[in-house]
Amino acid sequence: MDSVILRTATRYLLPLLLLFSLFALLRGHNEPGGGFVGGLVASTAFVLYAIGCGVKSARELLMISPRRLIGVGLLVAGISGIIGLLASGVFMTAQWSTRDFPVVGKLGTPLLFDIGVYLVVVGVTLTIIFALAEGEE
Amino acid sequence: MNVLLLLPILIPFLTAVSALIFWHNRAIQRRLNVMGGIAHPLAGIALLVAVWREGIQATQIGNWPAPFGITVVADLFSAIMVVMTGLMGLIVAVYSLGSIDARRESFGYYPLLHTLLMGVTGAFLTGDMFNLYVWFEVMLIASFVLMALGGHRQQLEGALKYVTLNLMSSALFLTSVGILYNLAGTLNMADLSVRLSNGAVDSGLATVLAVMFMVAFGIKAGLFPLFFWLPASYHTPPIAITALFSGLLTKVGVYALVRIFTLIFVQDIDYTHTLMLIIAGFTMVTGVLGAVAQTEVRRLLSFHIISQIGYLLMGLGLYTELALTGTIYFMVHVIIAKSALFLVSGIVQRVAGSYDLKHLGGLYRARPGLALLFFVPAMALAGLPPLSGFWAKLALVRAGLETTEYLIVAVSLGVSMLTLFSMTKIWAEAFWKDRPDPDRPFAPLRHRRELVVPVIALAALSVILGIGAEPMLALARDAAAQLLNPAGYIEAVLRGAA
Amino acid sequence: MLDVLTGGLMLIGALFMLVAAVGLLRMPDLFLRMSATTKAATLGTGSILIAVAVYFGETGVTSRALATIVFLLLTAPVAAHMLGRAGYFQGVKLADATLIDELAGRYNLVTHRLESRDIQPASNEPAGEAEPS
Amino acid sequence: MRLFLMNTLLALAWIALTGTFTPVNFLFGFALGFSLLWFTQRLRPPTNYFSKVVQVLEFVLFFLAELVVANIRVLVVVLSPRLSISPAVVAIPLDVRSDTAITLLGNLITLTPGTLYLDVSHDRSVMYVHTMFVDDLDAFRSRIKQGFERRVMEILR
Amino acid sequence: MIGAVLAGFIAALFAPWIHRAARGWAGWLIALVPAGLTLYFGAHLERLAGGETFSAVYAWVSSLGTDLAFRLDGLGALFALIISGVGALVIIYGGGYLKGDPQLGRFYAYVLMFMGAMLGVVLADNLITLFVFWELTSISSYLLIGFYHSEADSRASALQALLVTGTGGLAMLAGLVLLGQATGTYTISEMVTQPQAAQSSSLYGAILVLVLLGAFTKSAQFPFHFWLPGAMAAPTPVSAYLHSATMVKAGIYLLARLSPVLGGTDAWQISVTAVGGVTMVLGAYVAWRQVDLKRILAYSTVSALGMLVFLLGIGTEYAVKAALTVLLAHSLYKGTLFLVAGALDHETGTRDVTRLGGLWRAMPWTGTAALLGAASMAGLPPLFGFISKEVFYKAAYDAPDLAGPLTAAAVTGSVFMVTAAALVSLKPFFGARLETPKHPHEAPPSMLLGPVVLAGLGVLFAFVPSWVAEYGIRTAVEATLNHAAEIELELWPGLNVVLLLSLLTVAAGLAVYALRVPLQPWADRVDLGARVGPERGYRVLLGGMLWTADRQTRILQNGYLRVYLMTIVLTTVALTGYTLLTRADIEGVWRLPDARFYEIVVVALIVVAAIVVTQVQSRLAAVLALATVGYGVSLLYIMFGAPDLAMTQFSIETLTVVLFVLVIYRLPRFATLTNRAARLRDALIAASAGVLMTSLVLILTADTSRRHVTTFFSENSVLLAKGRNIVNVILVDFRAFDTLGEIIVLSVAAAGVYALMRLRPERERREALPETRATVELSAMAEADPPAEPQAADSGR
Amino acid sequence: MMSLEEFALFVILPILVVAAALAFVRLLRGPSLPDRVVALDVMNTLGIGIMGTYAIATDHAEFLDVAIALALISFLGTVAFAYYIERRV
Amino acid sequence: MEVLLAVVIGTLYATGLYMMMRRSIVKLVIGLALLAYGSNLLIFTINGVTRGAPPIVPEGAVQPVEPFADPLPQALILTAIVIGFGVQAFTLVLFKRTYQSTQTDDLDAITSTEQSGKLKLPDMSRRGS
Ligand code: NA
Ligand code: NA
Repeated sequence: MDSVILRTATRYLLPLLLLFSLFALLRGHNEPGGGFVGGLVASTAFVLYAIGCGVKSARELLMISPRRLIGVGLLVAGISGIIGLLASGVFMTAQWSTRDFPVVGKLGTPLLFDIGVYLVVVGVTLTIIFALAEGEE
Repeated sequence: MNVLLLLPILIPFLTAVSALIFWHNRAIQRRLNVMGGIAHPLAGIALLVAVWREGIQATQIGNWPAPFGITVVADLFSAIMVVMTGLMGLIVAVYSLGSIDARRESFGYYPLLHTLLMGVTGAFLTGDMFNLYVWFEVMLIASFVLMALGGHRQQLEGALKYVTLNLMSSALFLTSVGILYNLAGTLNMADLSVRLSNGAVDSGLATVLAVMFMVAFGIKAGLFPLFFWLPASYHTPPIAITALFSGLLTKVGVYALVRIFTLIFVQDIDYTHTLMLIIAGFTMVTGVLGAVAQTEVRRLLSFHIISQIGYLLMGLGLYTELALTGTIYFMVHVIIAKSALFLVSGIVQRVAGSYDLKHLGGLYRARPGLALLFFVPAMALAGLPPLSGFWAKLALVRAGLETTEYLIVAVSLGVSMLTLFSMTKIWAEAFWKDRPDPDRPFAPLRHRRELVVPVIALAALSVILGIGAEPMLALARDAAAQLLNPAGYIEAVLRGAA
Repeated sequence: MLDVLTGGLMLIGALFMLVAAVGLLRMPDLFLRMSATTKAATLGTGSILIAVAVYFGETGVTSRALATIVFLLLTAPVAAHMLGRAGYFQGVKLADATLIDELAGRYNLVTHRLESRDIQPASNEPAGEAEPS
Repeated sequence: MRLFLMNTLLALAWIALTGTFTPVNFLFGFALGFSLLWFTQRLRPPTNYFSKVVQVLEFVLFFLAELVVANIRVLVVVLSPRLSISPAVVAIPLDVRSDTAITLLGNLITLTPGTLYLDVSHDRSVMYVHTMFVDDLDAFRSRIKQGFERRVMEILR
Repeated sequence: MIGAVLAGFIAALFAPWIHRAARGWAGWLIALVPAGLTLYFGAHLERLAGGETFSAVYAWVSSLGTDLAFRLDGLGALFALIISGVGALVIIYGGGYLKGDPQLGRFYAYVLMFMGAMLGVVLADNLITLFVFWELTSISSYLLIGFYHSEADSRASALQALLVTGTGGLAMLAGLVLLGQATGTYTISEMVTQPQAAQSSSLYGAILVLVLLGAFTKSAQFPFHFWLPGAMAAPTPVSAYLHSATMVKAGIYLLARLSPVLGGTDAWQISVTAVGGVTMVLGAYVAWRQVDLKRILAYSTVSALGMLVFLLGIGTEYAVKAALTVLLAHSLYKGTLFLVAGALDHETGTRDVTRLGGLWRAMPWTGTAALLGAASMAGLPPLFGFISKEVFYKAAYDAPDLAGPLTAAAVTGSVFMVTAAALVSLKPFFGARLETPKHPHEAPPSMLLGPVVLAGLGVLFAFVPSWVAEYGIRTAVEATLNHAAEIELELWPGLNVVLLLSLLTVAAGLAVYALRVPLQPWADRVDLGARVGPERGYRVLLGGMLWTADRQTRILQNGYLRVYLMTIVLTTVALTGYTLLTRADIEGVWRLPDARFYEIVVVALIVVAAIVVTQVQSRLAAVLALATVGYGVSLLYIMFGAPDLAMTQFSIETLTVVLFVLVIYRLPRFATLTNRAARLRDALIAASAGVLMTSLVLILTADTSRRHVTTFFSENSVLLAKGRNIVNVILVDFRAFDTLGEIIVLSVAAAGVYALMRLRPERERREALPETRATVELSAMAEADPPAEPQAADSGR
Repeated sequence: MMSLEEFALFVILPILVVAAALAFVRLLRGPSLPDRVVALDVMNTLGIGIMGTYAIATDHAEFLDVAIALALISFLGTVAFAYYIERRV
Repeated sequence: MEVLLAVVIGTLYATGLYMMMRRSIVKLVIGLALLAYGSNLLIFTINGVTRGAPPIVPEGAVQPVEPFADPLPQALILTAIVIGFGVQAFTLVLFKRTYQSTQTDDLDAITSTEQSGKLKLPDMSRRGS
């Protein structure tokens, strides 16, 4: 689609959306948000970009294939659980840092898990939408 | 012990994830498939041994005490089902190596296969109602994709119905779980058992809810009159997938029924379990008549799945130790026999070019080995002694006669006759009859090792399970005893709780 | 005092949004409807968000409210533009009162490219079937 | 240098979003911003922020005033028993060419009195605007060009 | 003893291999197994006669009360000897009969398997074990009847036999289980010691009926006899072995075995005697009117089986003695005659008696055996058949009740048996020489051994009646009756009524033989069996079942998704609704809403939007209305304290809209396809479900004091799980396992979408429709070239 | 005298939901698809306002976060709709 | 309030099921979506609606202020929504592909996997408009 202002707006919106998505992800443990919404906002950014500038550009921007992103996300989530298993003998037992960090609070495996969720959601949404958009040539 | 409970879930998970990451490399995926396929049943067996030796095993995910966190728990019944899942997984994983085309392999067949196994295993091991819903969904979505994978028209048409009707079931399941939480204030199955038995919950409403669950799981299990999705779809995907589905999916529905109707909803047995017997009878009869009416092997076998679900439900409806023993043993038996039959029919199709009895024939003379591989599980399915199906049938019949439920016994015996009839129909048409088109030669069987070894293994299991029925029956009896006396389960789960 | 400010901002916002909705209902064609709503809705939402900022008086809330306003200012016109284009291609009728349509006939219906001068005599006919209402 | 500025701005935006002004949070925001900039580096056309601050502020005030006026006007029209409107779609020749300028202009037009940016021609020589009230087409054109395009050109120069 | 039973099965495993290795000698070699068994059982006779029994118990499926319990007593030994002895002869015979047949190896295997199963039946001391072997005989029989599997007739006959005996078998299974329940044991030898346990049980009637069903079907009793003539589709040695000498006698064995437990009652005597009597007369009557040698023999077998049942029904000590004597005699002469028939068929190419004549010269040995066998069958002295006929008549004549009619029935049956015997022996070998399809020669030695030995035994036994009585019959009778008995057999009992009856029988039988041609049309008129007979009943039942199956499946599995949905909805509503009305307390549920204005508006918006969705004609408008519903629901979440939920719902909603738009803009627009009545019907059904759910909600919200686990979450969210947003803490920590499953679902869904979009069947990809291809996609505008995707390599495996 | 929270609940919210209802009427009436999408867009914007108001009414700033998410994401919905309306023509 | 919500829930179930029982593929999938809303809202409603009190612990506190909404049903619904989304996305694409493959969106015409051709429903008509 040949729309100057969509394309331009998208370029400015993209960082903003990504920033917000990370914000939602990191803060989710304490306020509304979390990996799922964060991931959706992040994918929104890329989908908008795909509509404005084409799927190919969006794929290039993303750099990693969305499908691989799914695998990585699942692995991250799985590892967060396995860390608990190794550390305490029970799967998914949370392991926490001893000190606080801003926004996030304490760092721990639940956050890692949420990051996994985030990555999966981005990967899933983009896999689906890109596949649909690229349609059936 | 913890690890033993989780390994059967984590192994297929890690297999699937690794395969997903190596999406582009079929060779690695095939290797992962075999490795995961072998590791899964081994983990299951380790778990079964642990449960057998040390009693019911339970662990709390995230170390949150029950009933607040999610419990993973294995009693003998769960552990048996986990072993069966692993076994079927391995069998199908190997069979797939020789029967799934390269294109499906490139599009995530192996990750999907192992995700399905993960979902099924999760469903067998979870001790939490909502978590059960989640695993059901994992299993369902994987099955949706597997069913549609390849995109052939028949597959899509079948999948359309399969998906829609299963989603109905999911919606009802979800609704029921929500109501359950409302009624009992907890989702932990052991805790639910306690709270429903100590009068904390209105028993009338609990019965209403029990019926809703019966319908929800009934759809998944393929009960009358809710089974439509099954004959509409099971014959459409590649046979390895059909075999896996037939072996596992409806059984998860039955598992769930057995679980909740022994552990949780036992406050109005006269009503709920009688209802179940009625449904069981209709399920058996309509299923087997459906099978009788078919001329396509896969469809015929699919209808049989329904019929056999009726037997499984019969044991639950009778609700005695012997009856549940029968159900558990029947489950193990039918998973093996039915999958074997599907896999054999896949070989038949590869050799003779069709699944349709009208176009088949002459295999008895030309491929006697194949005939034997069909005949053994077919007769097992028909309940011919001393194969596995007979003992299953005998246990149920005895249980039925002991509880003076003569009608259901009569029905079950009649249905077993019709089962025999339809098995001999395949035998007579595909094997005995001359080939209708003698000019078309039989094709040589390629990938013989991958295809035949799994079938031989299943047929052998069926024979072993029949002639050497006692160990499995004893195990099933102990499992049934655990089911009928949930105190042990409750104790194992809530042990750590206040 | 702050309460009055908050309340006033909310009220203004709500009223503008109501106006936007009324405009949406009353205006005779798509473009006029959008014309009415983009502004009123943006301003209305903006006031309410400022009211939120004032009410809570926290840095975090204020900055988020402002960020949202900026975002709305950035996106509302884009959305209107997109819908307007779509309307043109769909052959949405302009209100009878419309004096002139200088855009008519300047979209290439195949490439969807917009020209700076007329490329075809006909006013814009939809290329395909229109969605029945 | 420009990147550093952007990065700092993003770090500040992060602080604003989170509402926690601590050095650690700033560093964290900076790190986040850095990765985002690195991530999005191929998108950015050159702009010059620093010298424009004053113009921008002036512009913002102008715009807010327009926004309020516009809304009141719309309010009046919408609520009047008879819709006293005289709409038109007007082609306006453009002098600005850059994406940013066109976008800014378009957004401004849409958000202000009775006007709606519709599209810009492929060769960027003509912008099409819908307006609710028009008596004199040329006057309208020049108002757009003088009121909006000029200011946009100024701040983006 | 288990070795004796298993020997057959083990030998069966190796038989095809031996056949391949030993070629023409395989039959002789393999026959060593049954021959050895014959010796083995024979070696026990002495001690059995001395009153010993031999038993062995091996634990098997103890959970179901089934042990491999075997017991060799007189009754078992009599059967076991017949089974192994005839088995050996039949295997040797089969080697000649099926010489050159590629399936000969399988034949040996099946026959050996059958023999093992049959030995299992007669030696088992456990009811369930007995049943296991019983069913194995059925399935061996199925495989053997269908031996000539290319013929549709063979297949149909095999199925018929299987269905009839199988159904009876299943009834019997139920009967045996009930019997076990009534007596508290499955061990036969224990059960026999306490006959009153079964007979005084309230289940006795059911047990009797069910067990008799099993026995009668297996032993081809009227009205289940029809499968047996059909079974003649099997190779003749099979007919001789299974369908004459052994398998069909399993029912007799069972009746004999259980007669102490179940017998002696009026119900037993009446039903068993009546069925046996009818079968005996009917079988013999039909027999002489056949033209196929094998069918004549088959019907005469039916008659003989009837005779046995008849005797066991009478149930006196003498009748039991008679039954076992007849049984032995029948096995010898009928085995002979079947093997002779096979030899005739083999040598001449036909079994049609009307085409056989004057073969004595060509086949003298065969003819001799035939004559001896037939004479025995006709009950002529000095053959063992004569002795058995005498005791048979005497048993009927001495019956405690209704001796007259019983004797008349016995004589009537026997008359036709004489005719049949004449038909199979005199007609083929004497009279004018008729042309046959093949030029006849004497049968090879392998095929002569069987008939000659069996016929010879028929002669031999007649001359050592007391030896047979002592070592064969007496121990068997004692075992049957479970008490000591005195048994005497004599070749010449002296002139008495019975002998007169015998003479009369032979004369009448031969008269019918002589007059058979003129009698035939007259006989045809009497013959109801062909028109309304049970075989017809079987066909009607089978056909009806198939019709029902087809009809039922067509109606249930009709292919219409909406009907499926409707059925499921109705089932749910009916079951839940009924339960709700009958089981739940629904007092105090209906109450007035306590709502705020804005809540009412939002609710109204959702309701209207949902209804709009169902009514709107435009698909995209429906999607928009659906989105409105979604946004409305999100607002409800906001209003009731669920920001995370609202956030998720909003985001999902938007994404769903995008997906809908991406997907459905190509689908055709809505059309109204169902008529008004159908829409109304569906609306009512749907509304009933809606009402149900509404009622449930009202009932369940009447009391909301049931939170139980929540407190834990709110108390520990911050302290232990270190997060303030409890919902999120639940999602990533307390119940993270759910979330793990959730992201797996998402991942799989994505993989599925990807595969659906990219993986197409070859044909479809080539035939992609022009309009499909022409559609502009997102990527089109970005001049997209297809992104790097895995090569969907079609290496075709 | 009404508190600010009550004012938000019983004055502002009703105005906003009524506005939403009006927008919904447009959604129903169309006539063109873009008209309906505009209506939905307005409803989204109203949703942001409602959430802001609700945040004040309940003194929970958390609802603002929902509003932000809605603003960010609903834009995508409108754009996608517009894009596909144009494409399918 | 529960009374009104009960009506909404009933409506969602009813309209969802009604849509599913139509003959159009698109209506089917829309019906599924409505059904999902219904079940989510049902769980939400029956487990106690609390006006405007999210289960979030205020900063510095250890426990949420009573009354607060029950967080567990919310978490459950959230999971269910997300799962539902995944499933729905797949379903949509599946249905689209089915349409492309069969060239019809009339579900009554999609019966080839079952031997049913001969059974005609009383309310079947040829395609209308
Ligand atoms: Na199954
Ligand atoms: Na299934």
